[in-house]
Amino acid sequence: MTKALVINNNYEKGLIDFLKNLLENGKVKGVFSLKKINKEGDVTFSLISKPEDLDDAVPFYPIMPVNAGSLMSRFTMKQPATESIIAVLKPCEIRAFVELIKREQGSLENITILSFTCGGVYTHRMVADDLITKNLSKYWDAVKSEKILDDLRPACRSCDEFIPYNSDITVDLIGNKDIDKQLTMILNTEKGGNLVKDIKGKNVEKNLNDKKLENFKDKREKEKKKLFDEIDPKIKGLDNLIDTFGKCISCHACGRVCPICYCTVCEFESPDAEYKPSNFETELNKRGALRVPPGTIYFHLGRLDHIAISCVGCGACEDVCPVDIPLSIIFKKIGESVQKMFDYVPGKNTDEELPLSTFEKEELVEYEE
Amino acid sequence: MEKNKEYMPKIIAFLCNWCSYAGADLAGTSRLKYPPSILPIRVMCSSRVDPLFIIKAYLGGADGVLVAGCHPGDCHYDKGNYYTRRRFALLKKIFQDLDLEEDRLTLSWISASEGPKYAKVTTDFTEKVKKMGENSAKNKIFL
Amino acid sequence: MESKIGVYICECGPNISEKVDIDKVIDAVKDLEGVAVVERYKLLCSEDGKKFLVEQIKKHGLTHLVIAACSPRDHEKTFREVCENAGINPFLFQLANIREQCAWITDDKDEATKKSIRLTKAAIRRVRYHTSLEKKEIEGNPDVLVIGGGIAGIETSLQLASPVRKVYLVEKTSSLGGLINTFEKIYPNMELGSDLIKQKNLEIEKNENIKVFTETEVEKVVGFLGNFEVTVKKTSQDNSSQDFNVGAIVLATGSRLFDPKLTPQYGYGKLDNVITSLEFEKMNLSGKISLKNGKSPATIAIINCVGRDKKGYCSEICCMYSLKFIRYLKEKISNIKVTNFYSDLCIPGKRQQKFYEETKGKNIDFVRSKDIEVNKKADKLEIKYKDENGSKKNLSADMVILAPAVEPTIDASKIAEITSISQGNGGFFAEEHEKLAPISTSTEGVYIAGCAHGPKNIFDSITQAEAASGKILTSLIPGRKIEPEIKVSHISESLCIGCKTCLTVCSYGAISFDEAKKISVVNEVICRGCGNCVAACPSGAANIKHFTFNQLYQEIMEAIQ
Amino acid sequence: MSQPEEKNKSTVISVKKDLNTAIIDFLKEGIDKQVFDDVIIPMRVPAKDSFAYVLVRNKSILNDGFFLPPVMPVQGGRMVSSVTRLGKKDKKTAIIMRPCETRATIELAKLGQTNLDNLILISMDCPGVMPISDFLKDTNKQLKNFEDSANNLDDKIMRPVCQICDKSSMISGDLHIGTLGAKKGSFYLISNSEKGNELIEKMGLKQNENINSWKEKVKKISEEKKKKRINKNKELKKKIGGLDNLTDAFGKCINCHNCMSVCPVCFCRLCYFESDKVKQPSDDYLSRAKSKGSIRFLPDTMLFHIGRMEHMSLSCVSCGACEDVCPVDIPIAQIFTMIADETQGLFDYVSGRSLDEPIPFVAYKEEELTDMEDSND
Repeated sequence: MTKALVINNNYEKGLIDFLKNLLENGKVKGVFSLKKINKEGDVTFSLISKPEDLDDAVPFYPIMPVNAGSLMSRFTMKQPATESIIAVLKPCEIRAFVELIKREQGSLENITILSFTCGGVYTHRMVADDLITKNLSKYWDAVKSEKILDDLRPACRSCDEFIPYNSDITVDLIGNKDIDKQLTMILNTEKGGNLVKDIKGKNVEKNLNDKKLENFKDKREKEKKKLFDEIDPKIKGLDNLIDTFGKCISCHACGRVCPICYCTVCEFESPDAEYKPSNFETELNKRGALRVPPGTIYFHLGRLDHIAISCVGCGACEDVCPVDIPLSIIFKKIGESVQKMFDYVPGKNTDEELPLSTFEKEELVEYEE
Repeated sequence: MEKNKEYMPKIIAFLCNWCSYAGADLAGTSRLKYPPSILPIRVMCSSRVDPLFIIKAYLGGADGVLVAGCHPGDCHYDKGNYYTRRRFALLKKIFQDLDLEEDRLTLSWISASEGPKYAKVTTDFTEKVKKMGENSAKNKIFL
Repeated sequence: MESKIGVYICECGPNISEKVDIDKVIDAVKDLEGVAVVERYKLLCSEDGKKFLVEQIKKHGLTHLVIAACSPRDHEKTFREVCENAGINPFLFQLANIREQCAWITDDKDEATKKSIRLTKAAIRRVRYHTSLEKKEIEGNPDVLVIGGGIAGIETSLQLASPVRKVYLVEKTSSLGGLINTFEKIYPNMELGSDLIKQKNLEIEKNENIKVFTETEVEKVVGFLGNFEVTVKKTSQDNSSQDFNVGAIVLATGSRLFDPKLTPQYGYGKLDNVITSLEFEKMNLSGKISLKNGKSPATIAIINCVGRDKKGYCSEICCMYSLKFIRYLKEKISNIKVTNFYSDLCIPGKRQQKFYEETKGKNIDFVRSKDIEVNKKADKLEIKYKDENGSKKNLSADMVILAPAVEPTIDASKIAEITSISQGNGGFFAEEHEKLAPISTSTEGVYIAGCAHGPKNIFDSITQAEAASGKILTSLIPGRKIEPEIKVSHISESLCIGCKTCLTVCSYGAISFDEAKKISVVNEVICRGCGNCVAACPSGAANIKHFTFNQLYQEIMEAIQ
Repeated sequence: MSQPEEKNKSTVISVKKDLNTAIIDFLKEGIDKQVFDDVIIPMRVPAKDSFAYVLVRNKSILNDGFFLPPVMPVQGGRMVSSVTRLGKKDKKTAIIMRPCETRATIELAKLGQTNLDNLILISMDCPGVMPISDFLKDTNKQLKNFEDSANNLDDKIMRPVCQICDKSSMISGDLHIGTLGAKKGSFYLISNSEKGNELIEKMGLKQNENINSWKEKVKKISEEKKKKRINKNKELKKKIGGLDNLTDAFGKCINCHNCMSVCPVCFCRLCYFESDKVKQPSDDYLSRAKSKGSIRFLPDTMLFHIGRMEHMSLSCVSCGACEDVCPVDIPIAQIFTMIADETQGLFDYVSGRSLDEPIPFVAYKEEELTDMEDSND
């Protein structure tokens, strides 16, 4: 059993009050959370220092404008947080942040992570069409009753890593019928425990509801299998791959929003990737014709090679794809496959080495001739 | 293509300077016979082989790609080939998962004294690739 | 400037000309972009050939040179020198290997010619993207770091130290001498071990060019032959560390004994009076060979080859020191009965046989045996074994001395890691070549001496120490310049995002991190040019000279065209 | 609005089957007569769910050419840059692109990103394109819709920025396929350069045909669109004018910078707004949050968009690529069109109109813009 604090208040209101309290008492100097930023109700990730500004915070709002792992990286890459900060992050955002930290792109110093069992998020399409608010009650009903909604992003519908790793405080949401009246915060670490010390509420020993979460996981896994099975014929063999990626417009938006794609300049946009006039000659003599700009399949295969090992399946790529290529499922499928090969779960452990930065002397002999 | 002549695959072979390229030289000086399908690309260490080169070669129409280096533990640069193996395995897995004729990619450790092994590996790989036929990627336009 | 590439195809006597249709090759490449001239020649590596090339380069005002001939491992250097003599940068040259790769591998002239054309075209394409590289020269540091203060380390230090060559001798324990400190006498002449060590210690002390560090370990080594930066750290007191620069390193870290507890059948660690050979040496040196109860033993069994099967090699020296033990015992305990169990008696060399003959005698049994088990029986030890014929036998003894296999010291893997060399059989440092380069390692400038290389007696250890010294004396002549690798990595400041991936995979510590700029930086003097960091870098910020992404890419694409 | 000079040649080409086939046949003939060696033309991708530019040497592949796709997956300027940035095309190449793509190509030539040697830029009367997301909903049906709309000169289904395009027949390349005002069963081929003249000559086509009917029709349409454009710009300005409104307009922005990455004239390898210069230490972000109460994170969304206006609006060709890819439907092309009209107007500059006009950034007149100076001076 883990220590937990139960506050008799609505999950969202309760959390906002809690965060306010932290700011008011100076326990933290900043809160990272989703927040409404204008009268239209547009929501973005925000850094909040004034308690009153938390009134517009919507920490559990079911959208992911950007994977906030990359935002936390941006915040801490030049300098670790100098004052105490709390960040409300989704499980895949924490995992992305951890993967970035392993690549020296950020630091957990002075940062407390608050997360939750995540029910998934809606698409940018629905954000653009202003459909989120209308769907909120349906969304929370589904979370309470461990249901999977059809209109969530495919990456979320098929996500079985909805319980956060490395969170100091985890809010119990999925399968918790009482969230409208009760905010339950599981205190996973001492850091988390220290923050809630003077907070009014009931101190209990409690775990997440394993049975309900398992039930939920089953459903998610089934959905994942379904989506994986559906994607399979679309990506098997070069011809199918060309069909699937044929409509790609080479905007590289997938890479741009991918939290694991952290390079200053993507190798596929670097001078090395450019074709010289003689390269076009070579290709034309060989093929008779060539799509231009060239390198569509090369880009996606190359990106798979670069990031699949660390792909956290957040789905940001698919969400921004202007031509609806089912990137998130493709990357998740290949990602899980190569991760399994190295027994690696990206973002699970901060001290686990990146598989390509280390080796075992005796391994992978089946790949040798 | 001339009549009655077998199709000769084109295989890009990344050979590390210290072991595998030397092994290839030995195969040559020993006058061992193996198919002229192998197109050697000399690198100082197999760990120089960026997986992107392999992707490029495959999409460019190479019928096979061989990566060869010193045996594990014998790397001229100490540990390079261990990284090579991981990178290669990762890419090969991706090729497996995408049904991209992963058999066109192979990894082998060939030392400077293993001329015969070099001849055998290249002969066997050529045979395997021949059976697979030409790499259709070389005719694709929408890559 | 427009490139003018000269392409020269070597007939290599009949070697290439008979197997490759050179005229076809000429036809296939003469109109390629940038090609100014294509010629064939009978033997380009000959003096005449080299002269011909220089004349051609000058006559046609060539900017680049492509030669289709033999393996670059044979003559790349030769033709680079030709370039230099003709006034073009030696790196604006590429050698297409149409001999080992084409002429010699097939009897099908047509296919050999086709492949020659591909390789020559690829070389022409590649050379167009070559850039000039400048040679670097630095003064080689003649000083030497010797790791390990046993007899091999001591001997190396004494051989090398001179007014123009400082030696840093690093020993992790508090005194020099190593295992010999525990030996009363040394076979085969049975001189006193203490005499040898005393004398050597004195020589070391007297030599002002040897700086001895005791209770010190090597923490870090980066660099190459002529220029290693070394950090050592005190294991006692304040853990203070010290940096210095040397030109070569000798690893003389010695050996230790296999732990007989891993072979429980011998009862070591469980039964009294079962001891290891080293424990026996110490007991003997202390002056009194006695049982646990203080009494003198009357019957002793020496069991050889302990752990040999587990380790997979013969430790070479145990048979001989077992004979020495018998000498000790016969000298010190009258009427002692010794049984020596062995599986193969290993007494090679010109003096050993005589030593063996002199040791044999009354009350000394040599038993070829296997499946040995030691148990307690009453107040004695009972040794069960099978003899040469496979019959089960018993023997009772007061004391059992085990001769366990010799293995590298516990820190061998750390030292291997630090100096970027590999460990071979049994974890001993691997030599570059077991016959041709037995004391060199895969890192140029790092040599092995003594038991760190494998089990050795004192004679062989000293021989190796002298050999290592010889290597260093001929390669590190004070004042002579050395040329660091030219084809090194380079990291673009504007592209690097500072993820340290390159730094993690570099075996040589050649990449450091600029904390202010948050980017990785290659130390070009230390980089060995393997290119590992380049393949590891996801954003293409790292590149390696002469094996750039573009050069290789162009070569590949032309080869499969 | 530029019109071809009198010395340039024009011809009429008859259409036997359909316009697309006529154009393909014309291109094939060009290869046969060695007027050019290669062609770049849009084609349907193998899955038939979109279009892509293909560089073609093999004539039989040319049969799949589709000169007027309903969408603009990759802006042609970007495409040409990918082919010629590192040097002129080895062989002569004819390129079929929309006018705004041709203009981007020319604009990029001024910036060293395209090399026009050996290229023959051929544009056409453009009916606009559909938003790519609309097209993808049902590609076959939408293609039909597009063709009907194009034939009827009806732009309702086209992207908003196409609906107000007054340069949809602007000739800035070498040749132009004029369908407006052409007799049924024919189209005009109008030259705009020496290269264009040479092509018409070499192809053995009749020269100096009368194109007045095309000119009149184009003039009429562009004047109508111009009016519409001015009105729309005014409406938009009212809506998004003022910092608060502008900020709200970008409220949903997720900082993906995809508008920038597909923009043909945003050619930098590394955008300033993604460079190290905009990455701050955590202290800096936190102190900004403290002084304002809270900041959106990433901050500087407006810096990016306004900065981009400063960087590229002079070269903006209003092609609409940015709006097509915005994941949250910000009317970014409309906003940038409004700004570009203002900034280009300031210098009487039309992006990509002619290679001879320098980008105002790199030129100045001694007497100009005095109304922008402090009047007390």
